Amino acid sequence: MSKVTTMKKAIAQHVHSGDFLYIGGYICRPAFSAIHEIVRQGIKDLTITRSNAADDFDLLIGAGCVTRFVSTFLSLGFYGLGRCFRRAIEQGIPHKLELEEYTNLSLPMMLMAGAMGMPFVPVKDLVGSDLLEVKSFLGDQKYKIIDSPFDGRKTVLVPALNPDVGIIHVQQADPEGNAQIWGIGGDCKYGANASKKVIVSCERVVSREVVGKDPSRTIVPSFKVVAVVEEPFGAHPGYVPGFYDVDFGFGFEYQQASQTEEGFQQFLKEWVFDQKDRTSYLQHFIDRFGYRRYAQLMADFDYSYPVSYEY
Amino acid sequence: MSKVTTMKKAIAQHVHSGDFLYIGGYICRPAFSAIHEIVRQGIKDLTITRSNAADDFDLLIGAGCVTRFVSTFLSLGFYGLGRCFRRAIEQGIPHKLELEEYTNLSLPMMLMAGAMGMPFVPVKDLVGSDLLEVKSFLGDQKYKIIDSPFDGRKTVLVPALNPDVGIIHVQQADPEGNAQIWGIGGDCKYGANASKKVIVSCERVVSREVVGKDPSRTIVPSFKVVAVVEEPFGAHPGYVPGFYDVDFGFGFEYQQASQTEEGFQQFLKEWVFDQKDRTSYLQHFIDRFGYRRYAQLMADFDYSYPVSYEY
Amino acid sequence: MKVKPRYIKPELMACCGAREIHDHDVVIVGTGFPTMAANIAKHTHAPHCVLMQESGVFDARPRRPALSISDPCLNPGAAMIGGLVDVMGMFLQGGWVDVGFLSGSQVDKFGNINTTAIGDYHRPKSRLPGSGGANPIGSLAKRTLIIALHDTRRLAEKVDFITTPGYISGPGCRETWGLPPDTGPAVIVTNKAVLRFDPQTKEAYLATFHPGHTVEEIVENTPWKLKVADDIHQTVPPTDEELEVLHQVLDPNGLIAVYEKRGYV
Amino acid sequence: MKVKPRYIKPELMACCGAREIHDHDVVIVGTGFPTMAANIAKHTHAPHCVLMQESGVFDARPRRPALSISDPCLNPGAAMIGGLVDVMGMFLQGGWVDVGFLSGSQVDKFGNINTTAIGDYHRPKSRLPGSGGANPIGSLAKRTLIIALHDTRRLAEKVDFITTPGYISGPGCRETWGLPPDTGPAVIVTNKAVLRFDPQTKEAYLATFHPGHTVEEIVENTPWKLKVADDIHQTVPPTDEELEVLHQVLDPNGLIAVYEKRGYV
Repeated sequence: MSKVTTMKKAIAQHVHSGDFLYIGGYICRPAFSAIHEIVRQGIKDLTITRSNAADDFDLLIGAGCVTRFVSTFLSLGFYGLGRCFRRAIEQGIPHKLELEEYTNLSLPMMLMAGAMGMPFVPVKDLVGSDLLEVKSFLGDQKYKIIDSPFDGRKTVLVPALNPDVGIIHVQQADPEGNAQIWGIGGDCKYGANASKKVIVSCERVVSREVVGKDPSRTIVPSFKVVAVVEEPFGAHPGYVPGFYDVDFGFGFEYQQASQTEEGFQQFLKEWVFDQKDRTSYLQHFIDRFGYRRYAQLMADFDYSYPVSYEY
Repeated sequence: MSKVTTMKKAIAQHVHSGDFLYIGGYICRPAFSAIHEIVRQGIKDLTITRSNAADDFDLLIGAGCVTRFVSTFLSLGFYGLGRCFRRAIEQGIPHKLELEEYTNLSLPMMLMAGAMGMPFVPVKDLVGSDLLEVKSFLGDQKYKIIDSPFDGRKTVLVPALNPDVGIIHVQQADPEGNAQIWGIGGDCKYGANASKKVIVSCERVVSREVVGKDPSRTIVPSFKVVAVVEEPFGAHPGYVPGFYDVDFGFGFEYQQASQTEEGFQQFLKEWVFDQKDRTSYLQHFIDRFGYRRYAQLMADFDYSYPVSYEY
Repeated sequence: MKVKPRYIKPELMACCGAREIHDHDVVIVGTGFPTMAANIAKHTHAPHCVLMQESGVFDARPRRPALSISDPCLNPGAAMIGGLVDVMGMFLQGGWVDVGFLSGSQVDKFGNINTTAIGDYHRPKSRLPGSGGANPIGSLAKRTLIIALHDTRRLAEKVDFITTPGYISGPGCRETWGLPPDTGPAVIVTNKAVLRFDPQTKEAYLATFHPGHTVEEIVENTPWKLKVADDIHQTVPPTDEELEVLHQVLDPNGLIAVYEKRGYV
Repeated sequence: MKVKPRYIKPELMACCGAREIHDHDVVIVGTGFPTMAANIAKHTHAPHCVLMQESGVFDARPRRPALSISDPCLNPGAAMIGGLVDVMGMFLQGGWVDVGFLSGSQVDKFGNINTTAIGDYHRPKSRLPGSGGANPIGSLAKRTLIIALHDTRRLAEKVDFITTPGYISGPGCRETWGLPPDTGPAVIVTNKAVLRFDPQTKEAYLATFHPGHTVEEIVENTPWKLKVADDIHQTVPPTDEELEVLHQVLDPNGLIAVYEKRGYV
């Protein structure tokens, strides 16, 4: 049963204001085209999560879609601090943003716990830091400290997370949603599997037979997936291993634009609201910067060695 | 720094009587040649663990190497119950075997917890069964039941396991020990990573460059590995995806032989003690059954599609 | 001259299992019967059901019948292969599995299953393999389908050892222990009958008797006072469609007959 | 005519970092300095040290300098690629990481690091990125190497917010909180000096001053009463071997100079 659809339909049908979303990718495979569509559809009051966030989450926050963020980190990396993120927290622009802050150990573990049906998970970090002192919308449920019933040692437990929707961008998926990746994974496998339903955005839709040639690459099984969207260059300006490189130039454009609220709004108009979908976004990219720059992003190719699963 | 050595040296140097061993593989990639070497070296008083055990663990138990077994299951599958296992428990032959019994959910989670430095892990199974009623060498440390500090619900916690040595058989590894698999994983990734040191047995040693062509297949990093042994057909009579099929005929031989203590001892003599290493074992196999049968075990080959990690 | 029967008992039992599977169900299977049952369902009324094996395999495409949950034939062509933690943790404990198949050396009236030891645990008359995946499947799958031989030794008032909890000692027990809501045994398919569980008492009762068997015979061969459904009737024999799938697609060589040798007659 | 200096300050600092790495160390790095430092070590006295990035990469073979921990160049040729749970969970929390590099907008005398907010947390003067991997690295790596700018704004008596614990509020604190034994900050490498931690008081003291700086200047630019080592001496300048590796192998285009613009002079 094919679940292939457009991003517009996938978001309209499965993402609602007030939802709790996991959105995968950090520089590697960010689900940018899904994020643009969420902004375009004016979805509001979202709670979002991922370990390590960058320009994609900064944009979603600046666009006013987010009220709560289960976070560890947000920056534009090489280009410094996330400006929309700062404006939201420092000045409440476009509105207040509530943060529940964890770390790149504890948050991935919470997603893993969510994926595995564990109610909570013990972690060894957080202690002795002020991250234990600040609690936001999770309140007393942010963490618990117990004396381990095994050895009496003080142990921090953090709760499992189960987002309403997980959105990931992957290299390839079959029409039913079996999704495959290779290269840097971040917390994408557990974030998606912790979610009650998954939207898979991919560089290419492949046949079930292609998936079956290398089933160890699959990170999400079809039965969790509600929509499959073929969205080439869907992670731009992030990258996808084997497909295209990071677009540092575009990252700089974003950083410059987002320095001011006006600049950010102009960026949103140009790259999100004035584009009806990913195709027109790419058309506009080529119109604006030239095909040469687009082509230069294309990845080189180097073969991995084939293996066999036969007996 | 190459860690390539012989199985004889790897076992002599890193496995000692009284150790707690994780040994990977269940029909798929059992570390049979390592097990034969452990028996040959007369190592005793081992505690062993793995979820799902078969003829390999039955043989190790029958040979008198094992006093404790953190277990979920042991059977010869298609060929019925494990006879050495039964004799040990029912009659104390060759000696008493202590079992600490879990399940194929809780034990893999305990190994995962061990691998991830978690002191314990909550599981949703075990409750309501007599598996909670019987405790053996772990005593009160077998599990704990707490009221979840998050929602007050009764929650079972099982302890992390950290074996002294993990022994796995994989498709390929580089000389420093970066170990790669594809196909059915069992609890091999977590079992190995939970262990304080890892012995990697493999079908082929490949260059570091080959590993780097597809780094997502690696399950154990070099710094955990103390020895790499190239041991083709090392999982026989189990199978290795892409290399060779299960040897059902040999499985039947084992089942028939192990019906009686005498038969089992004769089997040990023929296939373990009279063979000095895996090469002589295979030589004997061919002498005994003919090259044709050996060749028939060889796997077919079907290409996976190459992917690229380039940018 | 012997006339080849239209179907054999293991085929009927597989069909009984198949009929318990709904379209879109996520099913965890072992080998043999369960796989056959799930595949009959997939080829008839439940084309969108999907299968997994606890060893780490989802949606395998075996070209020969798998003889274990780690059989080589489960690798090529599967949709996803990971490990035990993926299937037992991420899928089963994660709450995604609708149907699990189990069998046991002893099954009692509350659907508790023993695969650990016959007799006293510490001095067993016969030591069995242990839980493996059975305990978590019986604990966490929404519906557990149990396959058993129907005699007073295999069925029991109370199993010697609860490896896998059914309804434990009756109504409310699963809830008290904190097992997930709306889980538990749905049916015991035996070689003589289909037993279901009374929603009030959680005790297995006789729902249908297989062709060739009688209510009296079944009651006699059941070691607890077996209640009989008000609408007791004969098990519907394999339909033409089910048999066609069995004989032409799934098992053209009739390998399922091996179960006859194990007593499923 | 300007004479090209033998080395620039960021290069000296990278060498200071490199010298803290022992052979066979397992090192978790971010970008820039730490990677450079670890690679200098690998090419000189610690050929068997291995590097990982928290995003899921072990032993990458980048052909260009990585600009983030998820940089595309970290993929091709790495020895192992998984996700955050593999590196932060299985390797770091598992207890396998010897050395972690951290930097911060504020670092205090006990080696606590602030990357969360300047000013009041709830009404920050400046909101920073947050912990990311810093807190677990500082909590769990055996030795944390801290890189900081040396002035009275970046160094502090007490950070505004402890994102990453150093010795918290002094001796015994890490133990009280249950952090693993034998972990904690080993050194603060600044653009003026190398500070180490007193084993008794857990307070950072001046161990060596970089060429061109004086003890007085350094004490003046440190916001706590900086103790000075009995054997205080000048930081050993980059050796010929270190410079050769830096200039010919690791950074032929001198990209490390970017740190000069960030104040590392």
